[in-house]
Formats: sequence, structure tokens, C-alpha cells
Amino acid sequence: MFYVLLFAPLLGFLINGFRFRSTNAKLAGTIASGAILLSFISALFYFGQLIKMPAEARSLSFILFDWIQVGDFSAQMGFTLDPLSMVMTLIITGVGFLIHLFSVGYMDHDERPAKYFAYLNFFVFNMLLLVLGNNLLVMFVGWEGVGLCSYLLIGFWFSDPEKAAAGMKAFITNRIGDAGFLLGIFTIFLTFGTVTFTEIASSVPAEPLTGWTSPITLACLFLFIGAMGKSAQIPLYVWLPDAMAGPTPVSALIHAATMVTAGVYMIIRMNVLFLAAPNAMMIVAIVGALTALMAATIGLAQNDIKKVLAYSTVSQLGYMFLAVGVGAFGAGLAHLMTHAFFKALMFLGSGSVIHAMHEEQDMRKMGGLKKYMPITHATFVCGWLAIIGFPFFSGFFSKDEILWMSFHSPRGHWLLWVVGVIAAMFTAFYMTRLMAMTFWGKSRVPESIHPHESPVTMTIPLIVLGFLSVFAGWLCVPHGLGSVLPGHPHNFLDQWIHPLMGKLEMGHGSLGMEFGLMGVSLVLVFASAFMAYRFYVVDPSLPQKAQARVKGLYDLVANKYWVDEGYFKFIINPLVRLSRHLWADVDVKLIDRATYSISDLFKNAGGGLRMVQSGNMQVYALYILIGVVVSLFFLMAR
Amino acid sequence: MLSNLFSIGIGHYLFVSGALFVMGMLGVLLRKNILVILMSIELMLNAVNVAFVTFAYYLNDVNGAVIVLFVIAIAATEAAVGLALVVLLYKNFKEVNIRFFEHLKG
Amino acid sequence: MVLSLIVFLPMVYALFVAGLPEKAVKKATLGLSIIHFLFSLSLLQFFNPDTANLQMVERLTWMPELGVTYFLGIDGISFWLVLLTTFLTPIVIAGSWSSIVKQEKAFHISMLVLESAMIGSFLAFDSILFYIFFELSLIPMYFIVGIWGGENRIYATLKFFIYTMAGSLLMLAGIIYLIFQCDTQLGQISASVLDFYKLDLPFVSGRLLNPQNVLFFIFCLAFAIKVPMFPFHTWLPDAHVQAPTGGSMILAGVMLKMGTYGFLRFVLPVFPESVAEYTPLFMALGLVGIIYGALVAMVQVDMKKLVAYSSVSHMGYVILGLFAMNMMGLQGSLFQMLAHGISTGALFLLVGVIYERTHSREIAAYGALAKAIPIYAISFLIITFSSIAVPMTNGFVGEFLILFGTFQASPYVGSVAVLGVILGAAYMLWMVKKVFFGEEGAIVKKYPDMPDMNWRELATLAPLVIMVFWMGLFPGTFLRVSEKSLENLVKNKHNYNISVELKEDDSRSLGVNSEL
Amino acid sequence: MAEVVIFYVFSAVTLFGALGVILHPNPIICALHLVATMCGIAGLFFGLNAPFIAAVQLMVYAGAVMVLFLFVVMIFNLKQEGKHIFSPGQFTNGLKVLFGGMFAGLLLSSILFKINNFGYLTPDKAAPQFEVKNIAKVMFTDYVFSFEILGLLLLVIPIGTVALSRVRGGTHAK
Repeated sequence: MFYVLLFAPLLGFLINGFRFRSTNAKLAGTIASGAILLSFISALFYFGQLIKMPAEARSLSFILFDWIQVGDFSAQMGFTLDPLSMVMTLIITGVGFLIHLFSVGYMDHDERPAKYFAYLNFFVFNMLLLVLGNNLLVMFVGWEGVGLCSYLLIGFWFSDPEKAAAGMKAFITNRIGDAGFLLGIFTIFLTFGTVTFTEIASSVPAEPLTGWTSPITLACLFLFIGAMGKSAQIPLYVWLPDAMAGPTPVSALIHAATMVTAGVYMIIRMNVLFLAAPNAMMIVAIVGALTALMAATIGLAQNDIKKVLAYSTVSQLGYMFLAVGVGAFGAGLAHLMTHAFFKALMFLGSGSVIHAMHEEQDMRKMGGLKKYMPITHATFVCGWLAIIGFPFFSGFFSKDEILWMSFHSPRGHWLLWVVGVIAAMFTAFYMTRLMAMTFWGKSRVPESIHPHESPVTMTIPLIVLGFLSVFAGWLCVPHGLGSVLPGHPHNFLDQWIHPLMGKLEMGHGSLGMEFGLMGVSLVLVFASAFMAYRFYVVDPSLPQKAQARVKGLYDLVANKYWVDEGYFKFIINPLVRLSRHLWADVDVKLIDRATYSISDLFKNAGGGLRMVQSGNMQVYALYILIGVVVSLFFLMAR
Repeated sequence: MLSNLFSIGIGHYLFVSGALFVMGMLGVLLRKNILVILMSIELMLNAVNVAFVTFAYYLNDVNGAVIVLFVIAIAATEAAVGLALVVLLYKNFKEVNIRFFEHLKG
Repeated sequence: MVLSLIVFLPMVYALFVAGLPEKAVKKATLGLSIIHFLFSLSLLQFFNPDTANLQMVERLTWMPELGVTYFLGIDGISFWLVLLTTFLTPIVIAGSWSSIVKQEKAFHISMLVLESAMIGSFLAFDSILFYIFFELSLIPMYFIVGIWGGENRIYATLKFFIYTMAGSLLMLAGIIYLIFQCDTQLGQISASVLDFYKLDLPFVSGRLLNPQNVLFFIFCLAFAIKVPMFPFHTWLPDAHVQAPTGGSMILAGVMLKMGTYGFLRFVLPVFPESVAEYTPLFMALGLVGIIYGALVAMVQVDMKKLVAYSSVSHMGYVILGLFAMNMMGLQGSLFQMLAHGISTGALFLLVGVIYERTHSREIAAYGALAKAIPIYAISFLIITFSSIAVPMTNGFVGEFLILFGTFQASPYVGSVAVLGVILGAAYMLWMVKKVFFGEEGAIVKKYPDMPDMNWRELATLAPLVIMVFWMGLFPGTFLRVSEKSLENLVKNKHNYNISVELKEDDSRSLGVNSEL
Repeated sequence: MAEVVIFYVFSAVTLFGALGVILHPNPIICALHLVATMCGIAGLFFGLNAPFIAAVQLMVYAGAVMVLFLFVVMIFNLKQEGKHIFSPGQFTNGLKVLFGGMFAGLLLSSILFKINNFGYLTPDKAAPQFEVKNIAKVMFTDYVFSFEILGLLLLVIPIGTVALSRVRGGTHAK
């Protein structure tokens, strides 16, 4: 059964891969979705099994074979199903299935649907490897594998050079992270002598190690570099917005729901280790908070609907890192889950919009789509409310927990809370702006396009995800909030993964403080959402005026702080120039010329000696004479 | 010094022999006419002959004289062959300048 | 007897092929080389991986005055390299099926002789015999590049020949010194590598010129040129670009490994003190090789040249792993040699496939090939991923182990070497992007109905692809064989020795000197 | 005293003849100078109490060889060579003269400084060692093999010479 869970997507990949020329989207989609469904069902089966077990013993392990065994290093192709990987598996296969289903409609008219579904299945397989692996190496296999699939899928429409370049950018940026991850693996093995999660967790010292150069801190930082790459944190976030070049369901699955959260998953998985390295956690939290803020500000000024969502994803991932950075692993996972639902929903919704608009992504050419696409609009509203943290929608619970923890946790700080709240405010602004520009207000749709509601295979996933984004939050109601709500709902998610978590004394915060802070953030969020509504629905001329007033700031944000340009100018171009010089100057001019000069030396020496052999017999006689004189000289001098 | 001049010894003859040899050698090295070069070779051979006979005389040894006879015979044959070659060269190239025959080079 | 057959049967085949009519040569050579590969698989049966001893030894007196013997043996280090050679040869011959049109017979004879020489150098345990095979391999390669190469082939082949020759001649001097050193130290003149291991060469720390250091550098030079290590690598791009497809494959696939094999067989065990002293230098050179090769590969305009520079980069990893001198590094290096042989061989094969169709290797002239010939594109992508070490392919295991070993030996070097992983992905994907994706280039437009890979080409590539995944998924098959031998090397750095496993009947039938 | 006179006269003839050979531009005159040298050398042999060798020298050289030379020179009908009787090449000529001089110096110094080693040698003027009989005795006993070889050589050389210089088609060739 476990092998069904793991290998059904691989099988789907192989089947679709071998018939990659097929243009039958329905058949390919059925095979692929069936494979994921199979996987999801077996995941549910194991979920049932895990629930039946006692809380402390919830772990199933499966060893395929010994993979690499060198000296005292050994890595198994081993997998483990514990509460944490179970949650992830359910999200991956569940959301994955819905997105596969959506893709059937979305990719209907594509030239190579079988190839698309093959890649998608392969991605799910790799993602399962990532979350199920029982050691860092298997995780790394999945880690690179998802990057690979992401590369293939971003560049799926490779005829467009920009899309192919985006794929490459994603892969290279991920590679930078992967290099860090590798160093992390090395450091961990050299410190603990093992790469298996359970063994690492059991050999981490109980007392946190302060200082920057302790191996644990270094290992955590290295791993976090890996997470930066995969989960698009500062400074490696640049690939994610470009990754929107891929088909929209891919953005939903890979670049919103699953792959980009791998970094968060990894840190939650290694929580014991991170807890032992407060400095590393501090870096994680700071980077997370800054990313949340920065990406949110960039999101304010984007006009491409997918770009807005992409920056929103980066920003939300920043929240997750903020959560795990302050030690709120449960909150991080909760936000991961709710984000998977509502962001997948919104990406699929945007996909539905783009599909309806005939591949138009610019929001300035949309507006008033509400009446053409009621289902899409309705589900999108659910997502919108969830992400801005409207009370009792899913995002509300998880985001509130994160903000509270960043304030309250012993590893937190009030500044982090401030940054988080500002980011939440911006989030509310740009999401409302997105809603307003796309669905509400006057229509700016060009005459030639007749938007229409999407087919049923596309709307069903939207509806299911909409439902989940509304209600999934009730699985992770924060403790303080739960104590006042009717029925006192528990934080099920936190309890579920609790056996895997390291110990971090949280202390008892005051309930009043918690509600006070929540109130502040809610007020700010509502104010900002209302302002966006006023800007983009009530009085569409306001944005122009505002832009004019803060022109410098607006340019900075609209151009994404010139980070991409900076990377090109200060890293990539100099590197390429350097390489050219290395080739032309070192290889050709220096080394080759040096060898030529050696060979010329011999050649010239030969040429010089050739003059001796002049053919002039009298000169030959002279040589004899010279020889005689010299030898006589020696004979007589003796 | 003067007495040395008037009592002829081995050194005098050897000096003549050496001078003759050096002259022949310079002739071989410097002249460009092949015929003259051949003549210079004869000079060198004769210089050696003089040295042989001198030593034979002063060492009371007949072997030197015998060798001289051999040398004379061989010098004669050498001259014959050399001249034949020169004749041949002259016939083919109308040239007796040794620098004309410089094909033996790398 | 088996080892002698494995070494010399290709030469016998070459003689046989020489007598065949021109038409039948290709098929006969392919068949014979496949038979030879199957025959070499019998080593799996005879070889015992649970010992570091030298096995299946054959030793006959040859030049007793110099202590030179005909001495073949196999251990965990050479085992897979031999099989790699016999595995690649039929693929190379099949890969040159349609690209070699003139003087087919001579080409195939060269290939068979080359195979023989390469196997011989992996199996020879007598230094002079090794040297002979080492040099013998140059001659067929010289002709392969010089006769069937591209426009500038004479320049390239001369450069290749003189470079490698210059290094190995010095090595011969070193070998002779060691032979006489055996006479003084061990009381018996001997050219056996095993006796070299027993030598205690004078060494003074901190002084550049002492006997051990000089010999160390002489041997290193010979092997470094062959590998090729920065800064002796400039012959490689030229040779690769000018060589025919088959020549490039065998050059990158096996010949470069003769250099690293030499490091493993001679340099590391014979000069332990010098190795310890100059490890930083060689690690630095390996590191420079990795980064430099990758950077220069990134700006190449010729596909073959790019792959050639990627070889420089990959061989830099091998050097790094070797000089890490720990289990992880050595195993990784040996594995990387095999992996590089497979994946770079496949890359050259694929470049050859497209070159046959368009007669251009200019990266900028292509574009959107993935649309025109999708199966080719898929194959190329798979091999690319293997080359940039994506997990579950062969490249990953080798690179991972090498980086791990290096990190273990020196965290700083390891940390820098990891950059190579990034750059490696950059240049390969850059080429993939330019060649397969984007808009159609001039060449692609010029050949609107370019045929996709045919069955012969697919069948040639298939074994390589299978090996890519096999090595990536089940590296244990390969690591297990070399484990004991390398463990022996790591544990006995200063008193390294291989004992000889002799079977009773062997010694009698071959007249082996029993007091080895 | 007679030997002193003989020595100086004949060595003067010899050396001046030699100088003429190497310096005179006209090969005919060179050949004639060579004849003079040969005669001078014969005289020196006479002074060295070797009249037989002197006779042979006169017959073979001045008689046979020089006639051969003169014939060849005459056949060629070589005129005066003009100014440049020496090979061109200042540098090599300089080297030649330099090393020739060094060689001469070496010879001279060896004669001057090592001559004392021979001081005790006194020629036995009455001894008949250079008589034809004695020479013949040695030549036909100790050197008989060489002598035979020489004979063979003397046989081969004329044949070779004829073969070299003959005109294809014999004397009737046009």
C-alpha cells in the first residue's frame, strides 16, 4: 500500500512519458489524476492507521534498499510516515489531485498535454520523496527532483525564450540553495555521524548552543540557505515571480502549495536541531519577516495578476519562516496548510480568469469579471478573505497565531510583530486591489475577448479549495482564541505534530495582550483593505495621484527594488565577463602561448642548429679543425 | 739561439712539417677552387710524410719509412680518384668552385 | 589467463578484422567488441570483492636484468575501469557507425588496439608494462584524431600527442629511478608496482627538491596532463573538438581516467609524504579546475568545446576527491570516473548525432530543437541532468561523495567546491536553453525536416541511459567492489601494500615465481 | 755543414712552394708550385738519409701525380680566377684562420716544449736502415698483408677512376 502511495505518481509519469506525443488531454489527464487519486486514497488509508495509534508511537517506516554506503556513511532509500509527513502527504496528494483535475480543462488545447501531465506526476513523486524520506539524503533527492520538475514545467512552453530563461533561472537559483543544503548535510553528518532524522533529533544536545560557529548553528544556517532557495526567501526569491511563466496550474501546485513550502517543512522537520541553535533561528525569523514585508510591498505595484500572486506567495512564505524562526512550528505548519489551500485556490482562480481572457494576464485589461465568472469570483472571494485574515476564515487563524507567537515566543521580538503586521496590512491592500482590478468595478476587457465561465473540471477544484480555505482554519485554532470561542476548539494540528517537536518553553502570555494585538492588526488590515477598495473601485483616479505623489518610492517598488538588475549587474555579468577573460586571456593567451613558446624554443634551437649543417664542406672541415684544436688543447693542458 | 739555427735537429724538420701541414690545411679551408684544394690535401699528406721520415731517422726505425711508402701510394690513388671526380663534376656543372656544391645540407 | 585474454583479445580481433573485406569490417568489429564485453563480464564471476588483495595474478619473467616482468592483476580499483572500457568500446563503434566513411578498416583496427592498450594499462602491475600500455594507447588515438578528425585535426592531434608524451617521458625516467631504488633498498631489482609500494623514498619536509618530491612531481605531471588538470588542460578542448565522435567518446570516457587511475595507483601510495605535503596544492588545483572549467565552459560557442571544458571541471572533482584521501573522497572519485565516462561519453555521442545531421556545432545557430526532434531532446536532457548531478543519476553519487570527502578533509575547500555544483548547472542548462528551447535558429530553419534519432542511435544510447540510472539508484553495486581496496589505501597511507592472491594451480600452469 | 745547407735550401723551396700553392690565383701556377714543393720535400728526405724515399717521392709525386694534376688543369683550360681566390664568408674565414693559427700554435708549442724529450736521440748516420733491402725486408714480412691490400687498392682505383670518368657510349660518343 505504501508503495502505491509513493510510486503511483511515478507510474503515471512513466505511462504519460512514453506516450508524450499524444495530444489527448482527457486521456493523459485521467491517467495522471488517477495516479494521484490512488496516492491520495492510500495516504488517507495510512492517515486512518496513524490515528489509531497512540500519539507517541505514530510512525511507520519503510526501507526500500541501502542507497549509498561508504565507510561509516550510510544512507538508505528509507521512508517514514509520521504525523508531520502525513500532513504534508495529504496536502500534496489532495491539493495535487485537485490541480491535476483542473489541468485537464486548462490544458485541453495544448499541443503536448501528455508531457505536461507526465512532468506534473513526476513532480508529485519527487515531492513525496522529499516529505517522506527518513533521512536528509532522500530529502535532498526530492529536493533536487522538485527543482528539476519545476525547471521543466516553468519552461514547458519553451519556444518562448523568456519562459525557457525563467526555468533556467529557477533551477540555478535553486541550485545555489541546494549547494547550501549539501553543506548542511555534510556538517550534520560530521557532527552527529548520521543523516537520519530520528537519530539526529535524539543526539542533539538539550541545551541550546549560543555562538555563531558551533557546528549546529552552521548546519542550520546551511540548511536555511537551501530553504532560501527552495522557498524563495531574500536574497534568493527572484526566481519565483519569473516562474509564473509556467502554466498556471503549475504555479498553483509547485509555486504556491507544495514545492516552495519545502523549506518550511524542512525546518519543521529539523526543529530539534534549530531549537539548539538560537542564532540560526533568529536569522530565519529576521529573513522571514523581511521577506514578508518586502515581497508585500512589491506586490502593491504589480499589474500582472500572476505576479501579484507570486509576490504574495513569497510574502506568505516569509510569514511561515517568521513562524518557524520564532519556534512556532505548529503555526508555521498551519499557515503552510491554509496557504496551500487558499493560494492554490487563487492561482487556479487566476488560471480560470486567464483561460477565460485568452491568456491575458494584465489586470489593467480586466475588471468587472464578476458577472461573467460567478463561480470563479465566489471562490476567489473566499481565498481573498482567507489571505487578508478576515476573522474565522482559515488565514485568520494561522496568521494570527504567527503574529502572536512572533511577539510572545521567547525567541520572538516585538519588532518582528511590527514588521509582520505591516506586511499583513500591505497584503490586505494588494489583494483587495487584485480583486478590485480583476472582478469588480468597470470592465476594461478589450472588445475582442468574451470572458466565459470555465468548464466543470475547472470549477470543481475551485469549489473544493474554496471550501477548504474557508474552513480549514478550524483545524488550527490558536489556543488563546480557542478558549473563548464557543465549543472551545482545540489546535488539532499542533497536537497532531506535537510528539515530533522539540521543547521550547513558551510561558503564559496574557489573553488580554493577545486579543489587544489581534485587534490592532485587524483594524489596520481592514483600514488598508478599505483604502484599496476606495482607490480601485470607488475612485479609480486616486491611484494615479498617489503614485505621482510618491513617485520615487513607487518606481522603486514597481521595479522590484532593482534586485534582478542588481544581480545581473553585480554578479552575473561580471562573472560572464570574467569567464570570457579566463577563456581568451588565460587559456588562449597565457597557457597556450606559454606552451607555444616552449615548443618555439625547441623549434628555434633546431633552426639554429640547422644553420650549422650548411652544406659548405669547408665549414665542415672547420668543425673538424675546431674539434682537433679543442681536443689537443685538453690533451696538452693535462 | 744561433747554435740552434746551425745544428739541425729533429725540431727543425718537425717545424717544416708542421708549417707545411698548416699551410695545406689553410688551403683546404680557404681556397674555393676544388683543384687547389686537392693540391692542398697533397701538401698535408706530404707534411705528414716529412714527419714520419724525420721520426724514423731520429729513432732509427725503419717502420716509418715503410709507412711513408704506403702513404705515397695511397696519396697517389687518392689524387687519381679525386681528380676523376673533379673531372666528372666539371663535365656536369662546368664549375670548380666548391661553394657551388652545397646540396648536402639540412 | 583470463586477464591476458581480456587484454590481448582485442588485438587478436584487430588482426582478424584486418583480414576482412572492407564491407564487413564495421559489423564484425561491433560484434567482436560486444563479445569481448560479454567475455569481460566473466570477471564478475572470478573477482572476489571482499578482499583488497591482487587477484587473478599472471606473472612471467620478461627482462630479468631490469626486474621487468609481465605482471597482470586486478583489484577493486581497476575492476570497474576495465569493465567501463569494454562497455564503452562497442558503444563507440556503434556511435561511429555512419560518421566514419573513409578508411573504415583502419579506424576499427585502431579502436580495437586502443581498447587493448587501455585495458592493459588498467591491469598492468609492472611499471614498465604499464608504461608501455600507457604510451601504446596514444598511437591509435593519434591516428583517430589525425585521420578522421575535423578541419584542424593535425594541429589538435599533434598537440594532444606531444603534451601527453612530454609528461610520460619524464615518468619513464622516474620509473627507472624507482627500479634501481628497488635494487638498493630491497636488494632485488624489480619493476613491480607492488615493490614500489615497499620503497621508503628519502623525504625532507619543507624542502622542494628532495628525491621523493621530485619523483612525485614527475609522476604528477605525467598524470596531470592526462587527466587533464588545470593548467595542463588546453590540449583537451582542441583534441575533443577535432576528434571524430567515437574518438571524443573514448578520449573523455576512458583515456582521461588513465590519468586519475595513475594518481590512484602510483602517486598516492608510492609517495605518501609528498602527497601529504602537497595536498593543499593539488586540492587548490582541483578546485581551480572545477571553477575554471565551469566558468570557461559557460562562454563557449561550440558544443563540443563546452562539453570538453565540462570534462575539465568534472575531472577537477576527481582530483579533489583523490587528494581528500578519505574513504568518501576516494570512493567518490572512483565512482565519478565511471559516471563521467558514461555521461560525458553519452554527451559526445549526442553532439555527434546532431552534428551528423547539420554539420554544425555552433550553439547560437540552434534553437527550438526540442520541437523539431523531441526524442533527441529528451535524451539530451536526461544526460544533461546526469552531467549536472541531479540525484538518482550517476553524476550525483560521485559528486556528492567527493564533496563530502573534501568537506571532511577540509571544510573550506569543500565549501568552495560546492560552487561548482551551481556553475555546472549554469553552463549545461545555458547550452540546453540555447540549443533546444527558444526560437528556431538558422540551422534549424535550414533543415526543416530533420530526422529524429533513429533506432540505431537510440540503441547505442540506451545502454548509457540505463547505466546512468543504475549507477544513480544502486551505486552499491559499484562502491562495494572498490571498498576494500580503497579502505586499504586510506588505512595504510604510509605503509601501503597489496598482497597477491595466488591459487596453487595458477602458479604452476603459468610458471609463476612463487616467492613474489 | 752540408746538412745545414741542404735543410735550409730545401725547406725554403718546400715552404715557398707551399705558399705559392695556397696563394696563387692561377691553378696552373699552383700546380707548378706544388711540383717545386714535392722536389723540396724529396730534398729534405735526402737530407734525412733516405735517398730511396726521396727517389720514390720524386717519381710518384713530381712525376706521376703532378702530371695528372697538370693534365686536368690544362683540360679544363682554367683561366685566372680573378680576385676572389678564397671562399666568401668573412666570419667563417676569420674562424678558419683563427683556429688554423691556434692549431699552428699548438703544434709549435708542442715541438718547442716537448722537443727536449727527444734530445737524447742521435741518429746513427751510418746505419743502413733506409736501404732498399731493409725496407723491402720489413715490407714483405711485417707489412705483407697491408702490402697486398695496397696492391688490390691500386688495382681497384684505376678501374674505379675509369668507370667514373668514362663517357657513356665509349669513345665514339658524340
